[in-house]
Amino acid sequence: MINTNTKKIFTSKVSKIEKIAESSYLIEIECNFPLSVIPGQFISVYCDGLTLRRPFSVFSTNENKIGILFKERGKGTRYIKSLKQGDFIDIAGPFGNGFNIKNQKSLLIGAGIGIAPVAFLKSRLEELKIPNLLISGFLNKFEVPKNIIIDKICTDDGSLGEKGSVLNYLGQTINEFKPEVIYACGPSVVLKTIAKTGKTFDIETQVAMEKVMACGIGVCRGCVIDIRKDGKVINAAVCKDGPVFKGDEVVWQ
Amino acid sequence: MINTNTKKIFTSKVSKIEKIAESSYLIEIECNFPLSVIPGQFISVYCDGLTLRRPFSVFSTNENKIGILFKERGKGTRYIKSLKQGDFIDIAGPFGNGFNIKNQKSLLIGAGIGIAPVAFLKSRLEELKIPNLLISGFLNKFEVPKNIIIDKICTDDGSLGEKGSVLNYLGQTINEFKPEVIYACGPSVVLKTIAKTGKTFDIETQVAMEKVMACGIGVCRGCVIDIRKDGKVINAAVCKDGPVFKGDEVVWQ
Amino acid sequence: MAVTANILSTDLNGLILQNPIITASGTYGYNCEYDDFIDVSKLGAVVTKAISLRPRAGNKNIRIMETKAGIINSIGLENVGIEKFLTEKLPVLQSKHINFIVNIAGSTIDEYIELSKVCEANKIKTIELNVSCPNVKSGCLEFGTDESSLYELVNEVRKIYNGFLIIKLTPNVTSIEKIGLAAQKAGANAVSAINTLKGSSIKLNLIKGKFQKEIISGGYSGTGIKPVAINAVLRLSKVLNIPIIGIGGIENLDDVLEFFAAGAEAVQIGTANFTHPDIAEKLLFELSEYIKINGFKDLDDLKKELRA
Amino acid sequence: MAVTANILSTDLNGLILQNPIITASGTYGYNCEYDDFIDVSKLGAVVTKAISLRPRAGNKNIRIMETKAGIINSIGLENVGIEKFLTEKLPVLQSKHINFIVNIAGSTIDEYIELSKVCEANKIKTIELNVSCPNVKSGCLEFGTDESSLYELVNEVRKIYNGFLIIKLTPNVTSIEKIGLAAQKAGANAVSAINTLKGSSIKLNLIKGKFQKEIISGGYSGTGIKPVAINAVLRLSKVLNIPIIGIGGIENLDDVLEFFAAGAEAVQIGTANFTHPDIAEKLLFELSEYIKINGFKDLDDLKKELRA
Ligand SMILES: Cc1cc2nc3c(=O)[nH]c(=O)nc-3n(C[C@H](O)[C@H](O)[C@H](O)COP(=O)(O)OP(=O)(O)OC[C@H]3O[C@@H](n4cnc5c(N)ncnc54)[C@H](O)[C@@H]3O)c2cc1C
Ligand SMILES: Cc1cc2nc3c(=O)[nH]c(=O)nc-3n(C[C@H](O)[C@H](O)[C@H](O)COP(=O)(O)OP(=O)(O)OC[C@H]3O[C@@H](n4cnc5c(N)ncnc54)[C@H](O)[C@@H]3O)c2cc1C
Ligand SMILES: Cc1cc2nc3c(=O)[nH]c(=O)nc-3n(C[C@H](O)[C@H](O)[C@H](O)COP(=O)(O)O)c2cc1C
Ligand SMILES: Cc1cc2nc3c(=O)[nH]c(=O)nc-3n(C[C@H](O)[C@H](O)[C@H](O)COP(=O)(O)O)c2cc1C
Ligand code: FES
Ligand code: FES
Repeated sequence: MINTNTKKIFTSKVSKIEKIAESSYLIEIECNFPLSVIPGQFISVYCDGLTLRRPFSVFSTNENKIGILFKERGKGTRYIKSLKQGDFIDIAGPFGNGFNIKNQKSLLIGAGIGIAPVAFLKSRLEELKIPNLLISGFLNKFEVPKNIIIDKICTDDGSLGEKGSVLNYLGQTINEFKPEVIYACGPSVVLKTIAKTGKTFDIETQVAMEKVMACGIGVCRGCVIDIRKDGKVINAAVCKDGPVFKGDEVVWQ
Repeated sequence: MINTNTKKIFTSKVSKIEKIAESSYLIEIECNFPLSVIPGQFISVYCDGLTLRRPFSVFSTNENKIGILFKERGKGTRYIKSLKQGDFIDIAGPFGNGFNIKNQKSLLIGAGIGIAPVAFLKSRLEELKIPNLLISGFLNKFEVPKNIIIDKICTDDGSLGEKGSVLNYLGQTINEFKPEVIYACGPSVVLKTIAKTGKTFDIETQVAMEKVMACGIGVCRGCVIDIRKDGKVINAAVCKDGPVFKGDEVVWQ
Repeated sequence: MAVTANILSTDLNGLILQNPIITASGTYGYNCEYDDFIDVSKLGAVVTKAISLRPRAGNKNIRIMETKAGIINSIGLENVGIEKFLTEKLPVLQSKHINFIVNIAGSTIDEYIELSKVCEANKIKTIELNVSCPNVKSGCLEFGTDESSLYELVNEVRKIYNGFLIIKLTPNVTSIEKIGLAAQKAGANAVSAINTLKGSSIKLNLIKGKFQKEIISGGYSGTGIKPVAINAVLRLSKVLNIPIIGIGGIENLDDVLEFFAAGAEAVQIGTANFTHPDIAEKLLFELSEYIKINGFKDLDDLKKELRA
Repeated sequence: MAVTANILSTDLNGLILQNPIITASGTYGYNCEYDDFIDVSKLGAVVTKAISLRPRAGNKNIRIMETKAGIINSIGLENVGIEKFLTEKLPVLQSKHINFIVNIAGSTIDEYIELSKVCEANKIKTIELNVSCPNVKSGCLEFGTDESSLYELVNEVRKIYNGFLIIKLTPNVTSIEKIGLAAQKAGANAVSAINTLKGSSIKLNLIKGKFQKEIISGGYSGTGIKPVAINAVLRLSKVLNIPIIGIGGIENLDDVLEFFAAGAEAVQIGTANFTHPDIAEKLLFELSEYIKINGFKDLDDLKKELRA
């Protein structure tokens, strides 16, 4: 599925920006054309004064609006946070390969702000009536975004849901829910464990990776990771060949 | 007269910002200590993201507030314009040598935004009960700042006051008002003519010069102009030795 | 049929471009990768990613880091190699009528010779030699940092290659004039300047008393290098007779005009393509509007006034 | 009486500074010009404006132009000359107990020798040689761009001057390592890096079909040169045994730490003094707080962790 508009860059209006958790925000942007996006794909935002655009997973699309969730980290996200309803924002995309949606019992895992693409995926699976379970981990209850349907929440400090990392509940959840495919997004260390666990249980894993990006379209070769394909280790661009990869193809550091 | 506070740099609150003419603004800043400034002295403003501070003549001081008038030109003045009441602003100063106030009949000339230091001087002369006349020239009526008492206004297009440049009325004004000293601020070409005219009429002129500044305190030698002193041409720093110079000492380009 | 004169037409001493806006090597892929954003065939030219004899996998470490005024890259010349370029990339360039310049990189003179032969045999009309590659023989010094190595290199390539030959100069030298003169003497048709500056950046993250460190050493590009690039073009234009293509930190039309004023005949846009993927076409449009609105006859007239 | 250990104490191979924050030549005047903003005597040291044998009036053209990531200056070494320095400036430094380093500049080796003699005679404990000055003899090449000229220069100065001798390296060279090694071999006690990059900028203003142009060519400084400076320090620290003082684009504590991580033992603040005239004292305070809050023993401990 690709953008039905011919150009993948446009300046659009912010239709909504709201705080959804501790230093996390939802921003919705108007798109004056229908935009079809696969969960796992991302858009990149021009942040005033910065050389590199900032990539964010698409969190929602509806009625010509596109939404992303972002956590405040540095200059770029502070800039986006400073925007107000009606302000203009320069976005490009959607880019990359999203999750390869299977008609199979699906376990979705989001760690921290990694919730964004899997929450989007969940809504797509619901539309497709594919049975699924979304489990998500956060530092504490303040980090848990509001208005997102999460089936099972873990917090490191136990202030909401189960206490501990999502990884602590991975084996148990697999045993109970018996997924046929696992989709995940979060820090690399978490994804690595998920990929290994998937392998142990012989379940396909799809992981959405992150890497600092320059071009976002595969030309600069700035965001490559090692991928094992047909027995050979090759470079794959997270922006173009990913960000979603099969967990067992990634050569984990 | 120097700043009675020990440090010449402080972050303070904007107490007022208002548009006073076409793309010209008055900004007033709170100073939590008494500040004595001589008209012609300037302060420098840190503008977010820019390497060089921007110098502005002091326009007013009252009750621990300092005011400047500025015309929007580039990034720096656009930044200052973006400030709102209650925002913080980083200012340093006052710097330089102001007008050397004489107890003599004074003609004050301000061209464009050059009105700022001479309007301030006028208020000081009024306090000192020194007879004075302020004549000021602008492009058109929209450029004339409101709420400033100007004795005679000229506009290039004649849309307010006399038609033409202040320079057109210089000889006439001198003949009628018979000043003993002339204080002026404005573009270099205007100041040059005023200095020459002063010489012709044998009247002392004091001109407030402008030059791109880096340090603002005489150390970088970035803002020097040629000055004739005791028959020799030497470098003078506009920021430290000026910005006010005697018109007949400046080696005009 | 009415013929509209192309006011942006750019004559680089024989190489005629439809306009002076070129996209720089390493920032634009091989052919039409930016088709999602602009009509690539409208550009003066696209310079391909540096192509080596054999495919290269590039560096393992951190490859991109942003700094306050640009980025540092350490891609390590990852590319598909000349063979794949010819079979997979070149046909697209041709079928889409994209004006292109092939940027080539070797680690020995022989490799450059081999690459030039292939380009000549495949009727590639314009090549740009990336000479910021370590010269394996001379103990890792780059070709572009030593007059005599550069002279030898260009001279050898010139013997084989009859097309338009551009040498891309590195700023990491004591005298860019000497290197430029060596290129000219050896038969280059034009120089492009500048390639990236040597730069490094270290990101520190203190976690429980220990620093997590990310270090990158590589090529510095973007707005922060523009003063160095303008300086290089000014200096080169005083000593060279061949045209100069200006590169370095161009982000807007003012920057383009600044390069023309310094003596550049055309410009290349690099890092700014990442920031604004449609910038090249935008500049094209703005330049043409600027000429019309301000009453210049054409680009040459504008350049003349800029240098008056 | 309780003795408080100075956690910022910095040992530059014999030269002990009370802390590693130094203000760079040309940006801080001669002595206490920044007293209006900070207590200058608290600094590790103040480097004076470059001082030449005779007073110099400097350049006539535009002297300062701002760019997106710094400034370009073409001051032309305007200074009061060594005599006036000794009679008017030195006594203030001494009476105010300001730690200082005298930056000297000549256009021939003889001038440097003469200046060094005067410094030695006047018991000036530390000098920094500005070697980015054109060497009149060698046809305008700068001393600092040629290993053998630099070796000769430093060697001659070393014979005469017994104090702490710092050589300030220019980045406008093909190999800063070679120049640094020449300085070390000739007896320098430390190097400081970097001086300004060569840069130019052109401001255009179109008025009635004609361009008003402001051109500056000079030294580029500020945040835009930091990647080049970090690169230089990293490279120098791999080959030198003498301490390196890092300079270039430092604006905040992160920048200072980055230079330490790259291998610098102390740092100089230049252009940032213009932006924030109280920055040097602020950095001093922040550095000391950083060490305490994060549980490091002292500056040396912090540096060790930064380089681990
Ligand atoms: C495919 C992809 C999808 C992402 N989706 C989301 C999301 O849905 N929500 C969210 O909050 N974050 C997401 N991120 C991370 C997000 O891009 C960074 O948080 C953001 O770029 C930080 O920018 P900053 O200027 O605020 O912080 P900075 O201080 O500049 O950087 C903080 C960290 O952010 C990362 N980062 C910085 N620049 C880039 C860049 N150009 N490209 C990629 N990473 C960068 C680096 O890890 C860096 O250390 C995603 C990243 C990728 C690659
Ligand atoms: C002593 C002095 C007093 C001044 N008083 C006033 C005043 O009261 N009101 C007012 O509106 N303007 C005043 N100016 C001019 C004011 O400093 C400039 O308009 C301002 O710096 C423009 O900054 P910018 O970023 O908006 O514009 P830019 O686009 O950066 O520059 C526009 C022009 O402003 C001037 N300028 C830019 N940077 C500096 C700098 N660091 N130092 C000096 N000039 C610079 C240059 O002429 C430049 O071409 C004064 C200047 C000086 C030197
Ligand atoms: C990611 C990246 C990759 C590059 N790869 C090449 C290359 O393969 N060959 C080359 O000659 N220059 C290469 N360059 C240099 C650019 O073509 C250009 O000379 C430089 O970036 C300066 O221009 P800019 O500031 O506009 O980016 C690369 C630059 C970047 C940022
Ligand atoms: C206005 C100005 C004047 C300078 N004068 C000198 C000088 O006289 N001697 C010298 O060795 N360096 C001089 N420098 C270079 C600085 O000391 C410093 O090496 C350079 O600016 C890089 O540091 P920065 O980026 O922190 O400014 C000067 C720099 C500036 C900006
Ligand atoms: S960001 Fe350029 S290849 Fe992925
Ligand atoms: S601005 Fe530095 S001397 Fe005037």
